[in-house]
Amino acid sequence: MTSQPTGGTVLELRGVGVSFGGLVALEDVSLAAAAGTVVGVIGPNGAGKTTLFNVVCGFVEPNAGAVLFEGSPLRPRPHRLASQGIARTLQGVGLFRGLTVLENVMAGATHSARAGLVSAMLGLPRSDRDERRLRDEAMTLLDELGVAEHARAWPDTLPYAVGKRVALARALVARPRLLLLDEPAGGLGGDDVDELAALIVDLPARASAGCSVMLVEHHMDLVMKVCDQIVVLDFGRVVASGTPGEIRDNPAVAEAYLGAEVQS
Amino acid sequence: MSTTKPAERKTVPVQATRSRMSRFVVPSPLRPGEGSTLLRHLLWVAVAAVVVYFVSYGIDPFRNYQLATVAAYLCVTAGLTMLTGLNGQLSLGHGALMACGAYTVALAQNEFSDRDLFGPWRLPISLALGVLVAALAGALIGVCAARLRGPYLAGVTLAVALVVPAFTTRFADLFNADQGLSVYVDSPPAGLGPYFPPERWQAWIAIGAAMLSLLIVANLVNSRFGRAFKAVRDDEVAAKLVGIHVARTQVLAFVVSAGCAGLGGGVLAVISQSVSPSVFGLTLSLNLLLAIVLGGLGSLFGAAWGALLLVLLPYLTTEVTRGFELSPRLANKLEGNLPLAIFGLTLIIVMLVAPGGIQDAFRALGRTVRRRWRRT
Amino acid sequence: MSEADVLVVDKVNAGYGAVPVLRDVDLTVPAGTITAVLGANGAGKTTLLRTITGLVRPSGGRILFSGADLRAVKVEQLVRRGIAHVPEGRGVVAELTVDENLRLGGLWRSDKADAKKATAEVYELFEPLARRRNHLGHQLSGGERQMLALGRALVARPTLLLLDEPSLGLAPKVTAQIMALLKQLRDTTGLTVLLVEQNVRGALSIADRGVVMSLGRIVLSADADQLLADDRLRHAYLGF
Amino acid sequence: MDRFIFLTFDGLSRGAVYAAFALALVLIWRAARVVNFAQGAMAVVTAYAAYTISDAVGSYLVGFIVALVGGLALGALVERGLMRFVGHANPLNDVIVALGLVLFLTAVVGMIFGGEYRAANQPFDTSAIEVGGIPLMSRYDLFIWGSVATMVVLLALLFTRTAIGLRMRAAAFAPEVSRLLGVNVGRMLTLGWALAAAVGAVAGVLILPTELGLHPHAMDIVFASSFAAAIVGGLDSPVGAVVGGIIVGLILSYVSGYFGAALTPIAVLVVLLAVLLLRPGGIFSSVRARTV
Amino acid sequence: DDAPSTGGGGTAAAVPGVTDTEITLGTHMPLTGPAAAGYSKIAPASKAFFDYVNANGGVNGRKIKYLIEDDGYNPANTQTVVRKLVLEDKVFAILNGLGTPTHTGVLDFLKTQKVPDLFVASGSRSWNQPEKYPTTFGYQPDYTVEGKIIADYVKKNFPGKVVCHMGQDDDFGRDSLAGVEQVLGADGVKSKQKYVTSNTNITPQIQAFKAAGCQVVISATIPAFTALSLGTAAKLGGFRPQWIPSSVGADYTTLAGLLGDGKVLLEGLIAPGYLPVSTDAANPWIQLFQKVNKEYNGNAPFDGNVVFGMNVAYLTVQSLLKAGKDLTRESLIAAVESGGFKNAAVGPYRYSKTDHSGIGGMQMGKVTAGVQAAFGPVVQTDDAAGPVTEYTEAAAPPPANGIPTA
Ligand SMILES: Nc1ncnc2c1ncn2[C@@H]1O[C@H](COP(=O)(O)OP(=O)(O)OP(=O)(O)O)[C@@H](O)[C@H]1O
Ligand SMILES: Nc1ncnc2c1ncn2[C@@H]1O[C@H](COP(=O)(O)OP(=O)(O)OP(=O)(O)O)[C@@H](O)[C@H]1O
Ligand SMILES: CC(C)C[C@H](N)C(=O)O
Ligand SMILES: [Mg+2]
Ligand SMILES: [Mg+2]
Repeated sequence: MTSQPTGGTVLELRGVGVSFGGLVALEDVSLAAAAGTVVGVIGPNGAGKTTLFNVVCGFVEPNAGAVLFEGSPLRPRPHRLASQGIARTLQGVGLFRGLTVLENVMAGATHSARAGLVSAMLGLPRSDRDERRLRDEAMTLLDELGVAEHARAWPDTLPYAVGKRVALARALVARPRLLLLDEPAGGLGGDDVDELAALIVDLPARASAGCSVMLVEHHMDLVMKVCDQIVVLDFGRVVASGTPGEIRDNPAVAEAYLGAEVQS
Repeated sequence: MSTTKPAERKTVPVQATRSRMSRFVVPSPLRPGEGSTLLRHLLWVAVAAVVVYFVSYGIDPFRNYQLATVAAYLCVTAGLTMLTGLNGQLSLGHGALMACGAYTVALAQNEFSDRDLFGPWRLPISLALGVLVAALAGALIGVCAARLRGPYLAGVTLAVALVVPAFTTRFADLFNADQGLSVYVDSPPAGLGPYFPPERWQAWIAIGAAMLSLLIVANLVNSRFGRAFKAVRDDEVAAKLVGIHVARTQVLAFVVSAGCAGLGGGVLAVISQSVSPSVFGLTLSLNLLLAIVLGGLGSLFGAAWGALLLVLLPYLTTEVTRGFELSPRLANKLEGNLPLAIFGLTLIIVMLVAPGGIQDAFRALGRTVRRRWRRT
Repeated sequence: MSEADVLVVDKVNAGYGAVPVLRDVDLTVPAGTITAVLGANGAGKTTLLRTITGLVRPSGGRILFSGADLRAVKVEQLVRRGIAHVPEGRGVVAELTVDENLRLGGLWRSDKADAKKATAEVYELFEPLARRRNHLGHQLSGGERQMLALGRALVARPTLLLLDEPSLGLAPKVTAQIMALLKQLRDTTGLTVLLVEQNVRGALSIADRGVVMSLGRIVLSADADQLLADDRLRHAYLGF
Repeated sequence: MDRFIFLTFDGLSRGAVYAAFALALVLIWRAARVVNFAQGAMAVVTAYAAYTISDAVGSYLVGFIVALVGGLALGALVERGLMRFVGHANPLNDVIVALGLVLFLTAVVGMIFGGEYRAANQPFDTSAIEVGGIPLMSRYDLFIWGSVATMVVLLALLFTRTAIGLRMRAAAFAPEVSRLLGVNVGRMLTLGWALAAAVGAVAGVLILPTELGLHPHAMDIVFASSFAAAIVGGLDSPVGAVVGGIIVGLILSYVSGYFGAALTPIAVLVVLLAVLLLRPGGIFSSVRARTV
Repeated sequence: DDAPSTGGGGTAAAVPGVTDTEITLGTHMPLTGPAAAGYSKIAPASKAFFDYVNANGGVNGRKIKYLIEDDGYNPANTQTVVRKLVLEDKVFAILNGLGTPTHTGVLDFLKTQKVPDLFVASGSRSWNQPEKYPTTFGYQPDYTVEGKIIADYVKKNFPGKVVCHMGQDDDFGRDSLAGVEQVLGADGVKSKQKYVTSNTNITPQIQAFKAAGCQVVISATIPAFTALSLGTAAKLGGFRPQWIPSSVGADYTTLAGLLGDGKVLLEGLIAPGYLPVSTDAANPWIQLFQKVNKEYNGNAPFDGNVVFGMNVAYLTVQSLLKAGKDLTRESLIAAVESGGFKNAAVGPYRYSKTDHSGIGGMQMGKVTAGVQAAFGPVVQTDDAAGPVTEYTEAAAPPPANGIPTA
């Protein structure tokens, strides 16, 4: 069921266009992300990066084009995404305030929960077993990301970096084959960014939950370090795409996005 | 240049603060290595049942009636606190859902007794039907509610609360309009003896129903569905992304809490042996809301406090004012109004001093006491 | 502490409820300088800014602005005294339009013409905002909101600007632009800036001084050049 | 046809009444993000004050002014003395305190004035002007419409054109940011409550002559219908309150006229659902919020 | 502690609510809430009259203690307060509980507890079911009887006029209409309109009357809606039919208060009554009640509700006296069933073993120059097909000291 397509294209966008009222947010965007790679999407503010993610997730209905996931057309509906094999983190932290860290991560595994309504209402052993399994999976992941000690804490009390990791754990526990990260390094300090970079680079190769990654980020160090391929958006259009090296040397990108004095 | 020693850098920089904080963190309902949810909750129920059994022998019939009323409300507040507290959906129309249960029970009881059907199972079957009908109505409202938020949901459910009299008038042949129906209720089983007060029997029925409702809500809250309820309340976008169908979850919460309301309404019909539309008006719906917020929103203990308050507060305010000797002129003006004023004032004061409700206040008190205890 | 110190934080302690966060924080900010406040997540940087503007009540210590104790000043009075605070996390009023948000920044000012001019400057600076004048705050992208929050503070023409991670979510080019602007404002108008940043290098490149916080204390305070130049210090305190 | 025309005009004049009161609800929602369940009870209090004084003085105008000023004062008092201290452990606390206030105010009014209905006099002739034998609107109805229109225009101007309006809106949405921008949030809240209560009080004295009369519960039903009207129109929009008021007024009139008064609550529910399922934020709701 | 909670009677010592020195009675009334207007004055008036009797020696040496519970006209509250009165306060009897929906809910309870349930304040026919509810008794003429009496009057005095009916959309309106149609025939009523108390816009209904050309409108309306009907009609191009409201909504003092300046509209209003009109200062009963009102009721505004409450108390004292010194619940019920009471009521009480309905006769009254006064004969009828006949027995004045005798 979760056979890992090797080598193929995990996500493909064909001529996607989005407009809000009169405002064109995306125009004829086509791109392909190879399985087992990390693809970065960069571009000026308001270029349409988040909107691109929203199209893939079904939060925004494109008015043109198609989205293909693992070769077949995707009619994205946000709540079906997880079971289709796509997970996403949000800008900021986006944890459920009223759930503990552990519960947050367990919630991430919702689509693999099997206990039915009746067994849940009656508190039958079937439901308990299911819960125990989810809890174990969640604990394992928290442990892998080094935040297991916070399992019983409330999200509001977490240091920011820990919160971001928990959010990542919540996305990973669903065992996605494609992970969309929206500004994962936003607000993180230097060390934390490095650790995050290491983590992301590892994701495609991970034994337990190997997946392809697509990320939007303004933190150029991170992008350059982790991405196999980079797509640059400006005014809703793809203006460049290539390896980190190619992008860095692309004068148009430097002009529109990086600015005169390139931050390394 | 100042020269403090550089702090050790770790992923978790504020370790000291953190661990102190985590002491206040209420343990997640899922403790590692615990046993069966059902057994644990059944144990609670059994303890409560035994306590109530003895209590019901120790008090007079009127107190038993009050106990039964509390239990009937508890059926409803348990479901409502789940809906409003845990799932974030405000309902001002649960009185109407209680009416669904109550009228179904009334019609079923009368019909069954006319035809002499089902023997000792008559009441459970009627109540089950009441739950079913209320749950169906809840599903209908829930489907609409799932699209609405905040005051818009409040407005629609308020409108729901107001349609009960219209329905009973429109279908007067069935529901007998304002006058309502009387409900056939079997007398207590002969085995309990000839002088067994019916109020005590009613209290048992009501407590049984309340325990059932609490058991189911508690189980549900502790399951993945409970997690989904809270997730939807906290962040709909994130909830969708983890694979929760937001609308369906909201409808589910509505249906379950409507079922609880149906049960409560049915029990109320049984203990008062009558149903009429004005019982289930807006006042009742608002009172239910008062109960769960005053008790402590989102907590089943809070729901219990709330149900208790709903019965005791009006009673006590009246008793208190009864103590005053008033001249006839003053009595004409104050009688009735004085208890209401005190009731209103009490609500306000409780909300001001315990914004998290009674349960929360007790929890805070418990913490303080424990801290003091440790210190000495 | 000298005449020229526009802001003095003196032995300030603060926290949330029973949880202490700031412990005996001492900080002086000379007028017309940029001070970068650095430190890991959770070190208390945001709390420091919030304490200065009175959003968090200090449990001890003094905060002096141009010699006056800020603890006696109401939050809503600060902007009139020349203090602007851009809070963490895009403090945009999401239900108001871009234009209204900017107007809000200049509301307190009596010089309406200048407020208009300042608004125009902001639109010039952040060109994406100019295209979205009548869009509601919540329609904006993350970076656009950040621009709006910053722009709104600039409309107020403050003398002391407290910025909490202004580069968060902004494209590198815009970040550089903002840093350059801060520098320019300091040089031309004598603006004083207290800048909390994760983008350490960017911040230090324009700052006069760098202050490093850890566990709610200020553990290092040095000239920015020195911090950038001294590898040992940088490694120990800033981790790069 | 005659009946239809008559019912339409009847609905319009009732609509004015709901619009007037819905305006107060919209105002408080915009200023403080609460649905003020105590609005009706507060309007009753000011109405008693207004009628007592206008009876004593013998001038309608004086009563009107008393209501207006009393509303301002009562609104400010409720905010300063009560709502300000309500904790926000959850968003329902406001509602519960408002409900407590309703009980308290009605009880106190009942103690002072008794539960009897009192006649509410009006300044104008209430006889309907007849056109072709069909009674259409009375001069008093026109007076109500005029007052409502004036209030809508003034409020719209206040909110969209003035700095105070901008401050009030900002304070309601983002109190902390507003304070940093120099907005005195506390004062804005007080002002919002005072204005809303004043509008409610004026609506109250306008409405009462068309109702059963003045008694402690005189505004209960009006509150429910007006709440529906405000929701239909969209709680954020003064114009929405008027349109919502008209819709609810017309529905009530047509349904009572053609199908019987008992069915009106069902009709209101149906209309609410019909409108809100299409536009979950009311007819005049603004753009849907971007959530991601 | 397994003793029965019921106090079904037996020896005098075991009678709940009765001691050698005291009789405890209880009632449920809307003292607060939308329905309280007017009705909240009834129970205090009764209490005042009891106090008057108590001050004059009580009933067979026992003082009457009257416990008034507020139910806000909400049947759920009625359930609670009546149980409290019976189970906790151990009242001897429930007296004059007000309202059809409220009181209907407690009938079964009162029956199982065998509590005398006297003189329910509502004109529903439910109270008159001696087989089903042997302890419950009505008081005022039921709405069907009243409808018949009004219709009979209309038939005789407004022949050929277009008659219409306005009714509250519950059994008040329904029973009234049934009575009217009983006399006038189903097609004798041209337009039938209904209103609900939760919708104060009755313009559509009044317009329908106008369109139908109604000349006489019989209405089963509570006072607020009587006033509203008159006011609304006047606004619709001076539509002035002859209004004949039920006695429930026809008290002049109340209506005049509701209409304010518009009270001129009451001129010519005709309505039946079963008690003397409160403004009829010449009536010796009114004089008595006014005196009691002044001395024991804080001189509350004197209207029909006060008269109603006082006369209920009077009737209660009569019943208690009749039940004798050896007061039990059975003896009280037997006393009421023995019937033959005479007091302020203009018509006869119909109480017997087989009839638990109350007053059977009414007299028309009319407002002239701002004074409501009774006129014409007292008539009586039943709630079935029986004819409307004249009741000829002359009214008796109260005893000189105002204290009832058996
Ligand atoms: N729901 C919406 N309604 C109106 N405009 C929108 C909406 N969503 C996005 N936009 C506009 O579309 C453009 C693209 O937005 P998007 O959030 O995709 O940008 P982004 O590339 O993620 O920018 P950033 O880097 O600042 O986060 C922006 O100009 C934004 O204002
Ligand atoms: N509202 C709050 N309630 C309780 N604790 C808080 C609150 N806000 C912050 N804290 C805690 O105070 C400490 C300092 O937080 P602060 O936000 O000031 O750090 P920071 O240096 O700004 O971090 P970051 O770089 O993540 O923004 C942290 O441990 C945090 O968890
Ligand atoms: C209170 C009564 C006199 C009238 C009322 N409509 C009822 O039947 O309940
Ligand atoms: Mg974005
Ligand atoms: Mg911070």
